[in-house]
Amino acid sequence: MASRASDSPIVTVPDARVLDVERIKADFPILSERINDKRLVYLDNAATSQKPREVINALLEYYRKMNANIHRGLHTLAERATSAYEHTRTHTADFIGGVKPEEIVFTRGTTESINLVAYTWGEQNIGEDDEILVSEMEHHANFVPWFQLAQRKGATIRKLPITVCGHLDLSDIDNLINEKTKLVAVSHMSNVFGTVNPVKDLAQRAHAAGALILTDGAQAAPHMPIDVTDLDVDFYAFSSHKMLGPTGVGVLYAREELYRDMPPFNYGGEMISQVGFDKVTFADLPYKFEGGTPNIADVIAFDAALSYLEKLGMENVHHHETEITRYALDRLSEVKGLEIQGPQDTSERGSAVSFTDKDIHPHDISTYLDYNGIAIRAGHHCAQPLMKFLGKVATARASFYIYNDRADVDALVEALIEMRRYFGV
Amino acid sequence: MASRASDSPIVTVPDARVLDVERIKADFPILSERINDKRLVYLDNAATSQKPREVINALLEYYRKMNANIHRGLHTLAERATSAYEHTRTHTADFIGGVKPEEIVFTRGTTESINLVAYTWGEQNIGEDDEILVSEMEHHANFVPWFQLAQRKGATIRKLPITVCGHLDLSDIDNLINEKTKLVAVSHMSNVFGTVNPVKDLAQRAHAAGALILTDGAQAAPHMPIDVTDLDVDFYAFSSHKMLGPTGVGVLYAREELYRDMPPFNYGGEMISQVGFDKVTFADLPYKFEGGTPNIADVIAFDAALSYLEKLGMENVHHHETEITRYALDRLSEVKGLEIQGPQDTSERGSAVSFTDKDIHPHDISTYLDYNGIAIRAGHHCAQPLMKFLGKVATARASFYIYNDRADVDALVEALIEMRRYFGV
Amino acid sequence: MMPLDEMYRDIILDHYRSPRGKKPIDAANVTAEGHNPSCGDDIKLEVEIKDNVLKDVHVDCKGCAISVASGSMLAETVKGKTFEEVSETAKVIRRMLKGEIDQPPDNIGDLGALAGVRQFPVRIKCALLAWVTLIEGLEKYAAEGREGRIVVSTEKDDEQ
Amino acid sequence: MMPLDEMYRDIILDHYRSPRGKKPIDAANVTAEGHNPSCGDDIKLEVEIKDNVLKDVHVDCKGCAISVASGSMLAETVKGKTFEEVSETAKVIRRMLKGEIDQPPDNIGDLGALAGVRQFPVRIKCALLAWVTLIEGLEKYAAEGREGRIVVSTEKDDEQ
Ligand SMILES: Cc1ncc(COP(=O)(O)O)c(C=O)c1O
Ligand SMILES: Cc1ncc(COP(=O)(O)O)c(C=O)c1O
Repeated sequence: MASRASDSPIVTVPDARVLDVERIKADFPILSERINDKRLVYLDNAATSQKPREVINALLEYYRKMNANIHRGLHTLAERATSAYEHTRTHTADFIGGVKPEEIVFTRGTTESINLVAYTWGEQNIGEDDEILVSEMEHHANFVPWFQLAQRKGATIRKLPITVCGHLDLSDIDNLINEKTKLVAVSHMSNVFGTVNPVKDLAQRAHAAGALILTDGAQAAPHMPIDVTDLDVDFYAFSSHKMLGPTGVGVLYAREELYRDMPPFNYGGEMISQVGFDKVTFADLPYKFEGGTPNIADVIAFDAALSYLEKLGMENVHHHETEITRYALDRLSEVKGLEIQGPQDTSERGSAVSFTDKDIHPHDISTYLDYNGIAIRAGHHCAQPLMKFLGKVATARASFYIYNDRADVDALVEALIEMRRYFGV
Repeated sequence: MASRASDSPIVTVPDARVLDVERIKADFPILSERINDKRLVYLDNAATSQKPREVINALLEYYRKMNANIHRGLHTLAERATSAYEHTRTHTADFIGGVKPEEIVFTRGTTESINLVAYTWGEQNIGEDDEILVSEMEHHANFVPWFQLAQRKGATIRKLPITVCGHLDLSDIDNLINEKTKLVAVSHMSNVFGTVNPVKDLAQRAHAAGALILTDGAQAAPHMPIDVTDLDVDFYAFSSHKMLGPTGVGVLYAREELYRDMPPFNYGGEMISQVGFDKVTFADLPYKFEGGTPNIADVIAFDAALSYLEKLGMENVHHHETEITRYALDRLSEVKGLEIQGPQDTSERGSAVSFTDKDIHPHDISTYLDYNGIAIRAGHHCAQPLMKFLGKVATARASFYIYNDRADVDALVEALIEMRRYFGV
Repeated sequence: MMPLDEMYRDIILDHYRSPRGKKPIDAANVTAEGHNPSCGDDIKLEVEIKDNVLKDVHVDCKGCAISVASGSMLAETVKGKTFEEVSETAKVIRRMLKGEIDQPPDNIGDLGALAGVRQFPVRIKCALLAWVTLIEGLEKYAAEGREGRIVVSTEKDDEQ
Repeated sequence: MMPLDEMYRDIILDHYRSPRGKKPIDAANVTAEGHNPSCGDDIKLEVEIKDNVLKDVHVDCKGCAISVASGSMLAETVKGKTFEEVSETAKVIRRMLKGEIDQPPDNIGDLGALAGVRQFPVRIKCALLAWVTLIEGLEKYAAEGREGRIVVSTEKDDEQ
């Protein structure tokens, strides 16, 4: 394990783009845990990331110094909590390209963010015969809400197909996005293939056809610079827990005009203006969408996660992951019997690497690796349509983040080779 | 401030029912904060409670030793997190009277719990001409979802009125609950009056008329023993953050048969069985209602909050609060110009005490008290219909919990007397 | 002076106890209602405006000392002023409350007493309520350019 | 033996590599499909049941070594047994996997090899999938008391 690092992670001096992974590792207490008496090699980052000391301390600090319900209180604690909570909103707005704070709504996660849009904008704008174009590589979070909405409304789900190389198949896109299309739902980065999709291009096509575009940024926001204005998307959703932040916090960005016209989602305290048995009116943006006591502590600690990433620099984070992914793809291709999914070119992909062994089931791979301290994921990755396309019930997936280095990849590769000996294949 | 306490809070030996408040105080780090250079007297517990060291440490422990996404993972961390998360579910089921674990669904808070019922059971079961009976003392969380549902469906909201003493007015209850009634929505304890409502009686009446009853337990669950089976309610909702637990966790209890027939709420990962472009099927209870990554860390830390309360004993908690409320009502009645809301008899009420000063606005009361280190709440308390009934725009509210003692009440009363001198009234 | 005294100056408490502008007016052509959802403050303003000049104002505020005093001072100040002058005053008050101006400027008279509120961030919106409501009402009146009663409801939590 | 070896015994790996019961049967009157939503394991069982006796079984399982081996052992074990005998075996396996029985009982033969799974809690449902599916199918068949193909789909995450 890395030695205890000084204050804050920084990039090394010689090449400003290279992360000092040794120091970063030391910022994450869990990385000194031992698993089955081995050092923890955590490669399940696409499921959730680990948290640096700064984020854990922010939680402590909140509960020790300012815990109070927000917005409603006039006392000192309530004021501290409210201002920290709203500070995170502004910070988040800056993090995704400098949008307006009131365009940021806090939810529980990407899933709730997308459901919010389906229940509000969707209920209001999707009708019979309308079409929603959903890619075949979507996580269930960006598939099932649209499938159900379409069922309720008598609308049609169209499939934006994928290729064997793990790209969107855009050959028929001019037909797929047409005058009936009301929404294009596509992920910024696939959680199975790692593919980075051409969101900006799709946004243009959607808008040209009079449709909106919702982008699932759960896998992109943690790993690369995001500018939703440049991407020109209408909705963008992501989760704190995949980007160093606490569980229980999600973000929904939407353009202000859209928010204005959308009805509220959860009704209750904080989101109203006036309430009576005869009439109810709602609060202004963004409060209209944050009914009830929000997840105050975790939103406030999410701020520390954003700061940590900014200190590293999202460009550098992206650069680091490109490097490590390149190395992983190279080394994994040496392992006999392995089939690797997704694009080979690291300029087209992020750090989630799915693979299968022709003889050994992903669950057995996962159990074997875990026995060696290596945490990966095995299963359908909440992307059953994609699995069906691949003709597989499951894959194994290793996904990398800022605290992973070549030694982690080496550990993975060596264990996979060892595994084949173990199972006698 | 209390001196540093030993390990765990316990009840003193001579009278097992009396809480050792001195030791309890020492378990709450925030209570040693100084506010405007005064000791913090925290009397805003109905808004949110403070958290004992055990709960804060549970968060630390989670992020340091087991952070992982749950249910989907086969590795050691995922297994630890999953089993801790499910352990909290079982614990919660026990805490409210020993129901089945699958009858417990985790949400963000009471507000989301009630909205979940409105969006699922409500959408499916409320039709034109149906009636929903809502009490006039409800928090907006148990009012606005029904108001909006009724608007969508053409159903009718009937008002269960209240009396000047802060009770439900049951004189016309036989008319109000009738064959058209589909749901009775009532709080177990009022967050303004403190009144404990006759939920069991109302449940019987509702069931006799073929209606269901949803009880908002946000103010009751933290303060007294709860047995939802004995109460015979169909739905029961409450929030972790008001009962020593972290923000961002709520609970919905519903009878299993009801859950079975209800459609899901948030669609996405974890809540599905099979997903394809042609068909989607859903997971079993309770997972069907927990789409997406839940608030894992906070659910797990909520377990420590339940344990803390159980160590004290909910009977003892209730007894302590009855005592302190009795003392507060007595002492506040000495203050000239004060009007106190809600029942006077502590056998009919909990520890939320609302009051107004005939000369000084609640906001000014709150600011003045805060300047003296005393945190109370001032406003409409998310209960505008109740405020309208009282003919007030706001009240001040002091609400007590396990770490409050007579010295806290004395500080409040003395400051209120001082305040009248300050404002020259 | 301790901060509490700086907010609750005598002049504020005086306006609070006997608010100005209580007398209803007949010829109002702008009616603006403001509401502060997080505190429950309610204000109703009636203005008679003619040739761009505020002839008369009636203020009815249910709220705390700060919002009532602020509304009362508004009633005292705006009468006889033009729309532009009133807008300017509102801007100055906002900047003063946000701490962008160090000293309260001389030309706003009693209103300078509101400066002490800036040490109580959550109360700033109480001090602004009357002004936000008035300006919204006047702007809407100006934009729609017609006589008659106009009702606006402002729910902005401006200072959150 | 280290825990990993206790789970992946030779006997398990043998069943995994050459699963029994692959041959389709014609006279099936119970078809039961099981699915493990969190892992993606899929199993399809076809059973010919006559006079309460399981005459023949066909197992088609797409899943991990444990679920495939468990299905394969099921195919080997249940043929010729009564409904009650099979239910009893299923119960014994469940208790063994939950650690309620210390030693695997003698009378379940190869199935005892599944005992090592109990040290891997998340894999217990893999070992149970075939059995849960079979029992649900048989119970439904018994309850509805009629001939013909019955399809049940079990999604129980029994061990969570
Ligand atoms: C009676 C009552 N119901 C519902 C709520 C809403 O709870 P939450 O904000 O945690 O969703 C509260 C607290 O604010 C309450 O006091
Ligand atoms: C691409 C993608 N979308 C959506 C989600 C759902 O995110 P959450 O579970 O945080 O709601 C995930 C992660 O599981 C994901 O990888």
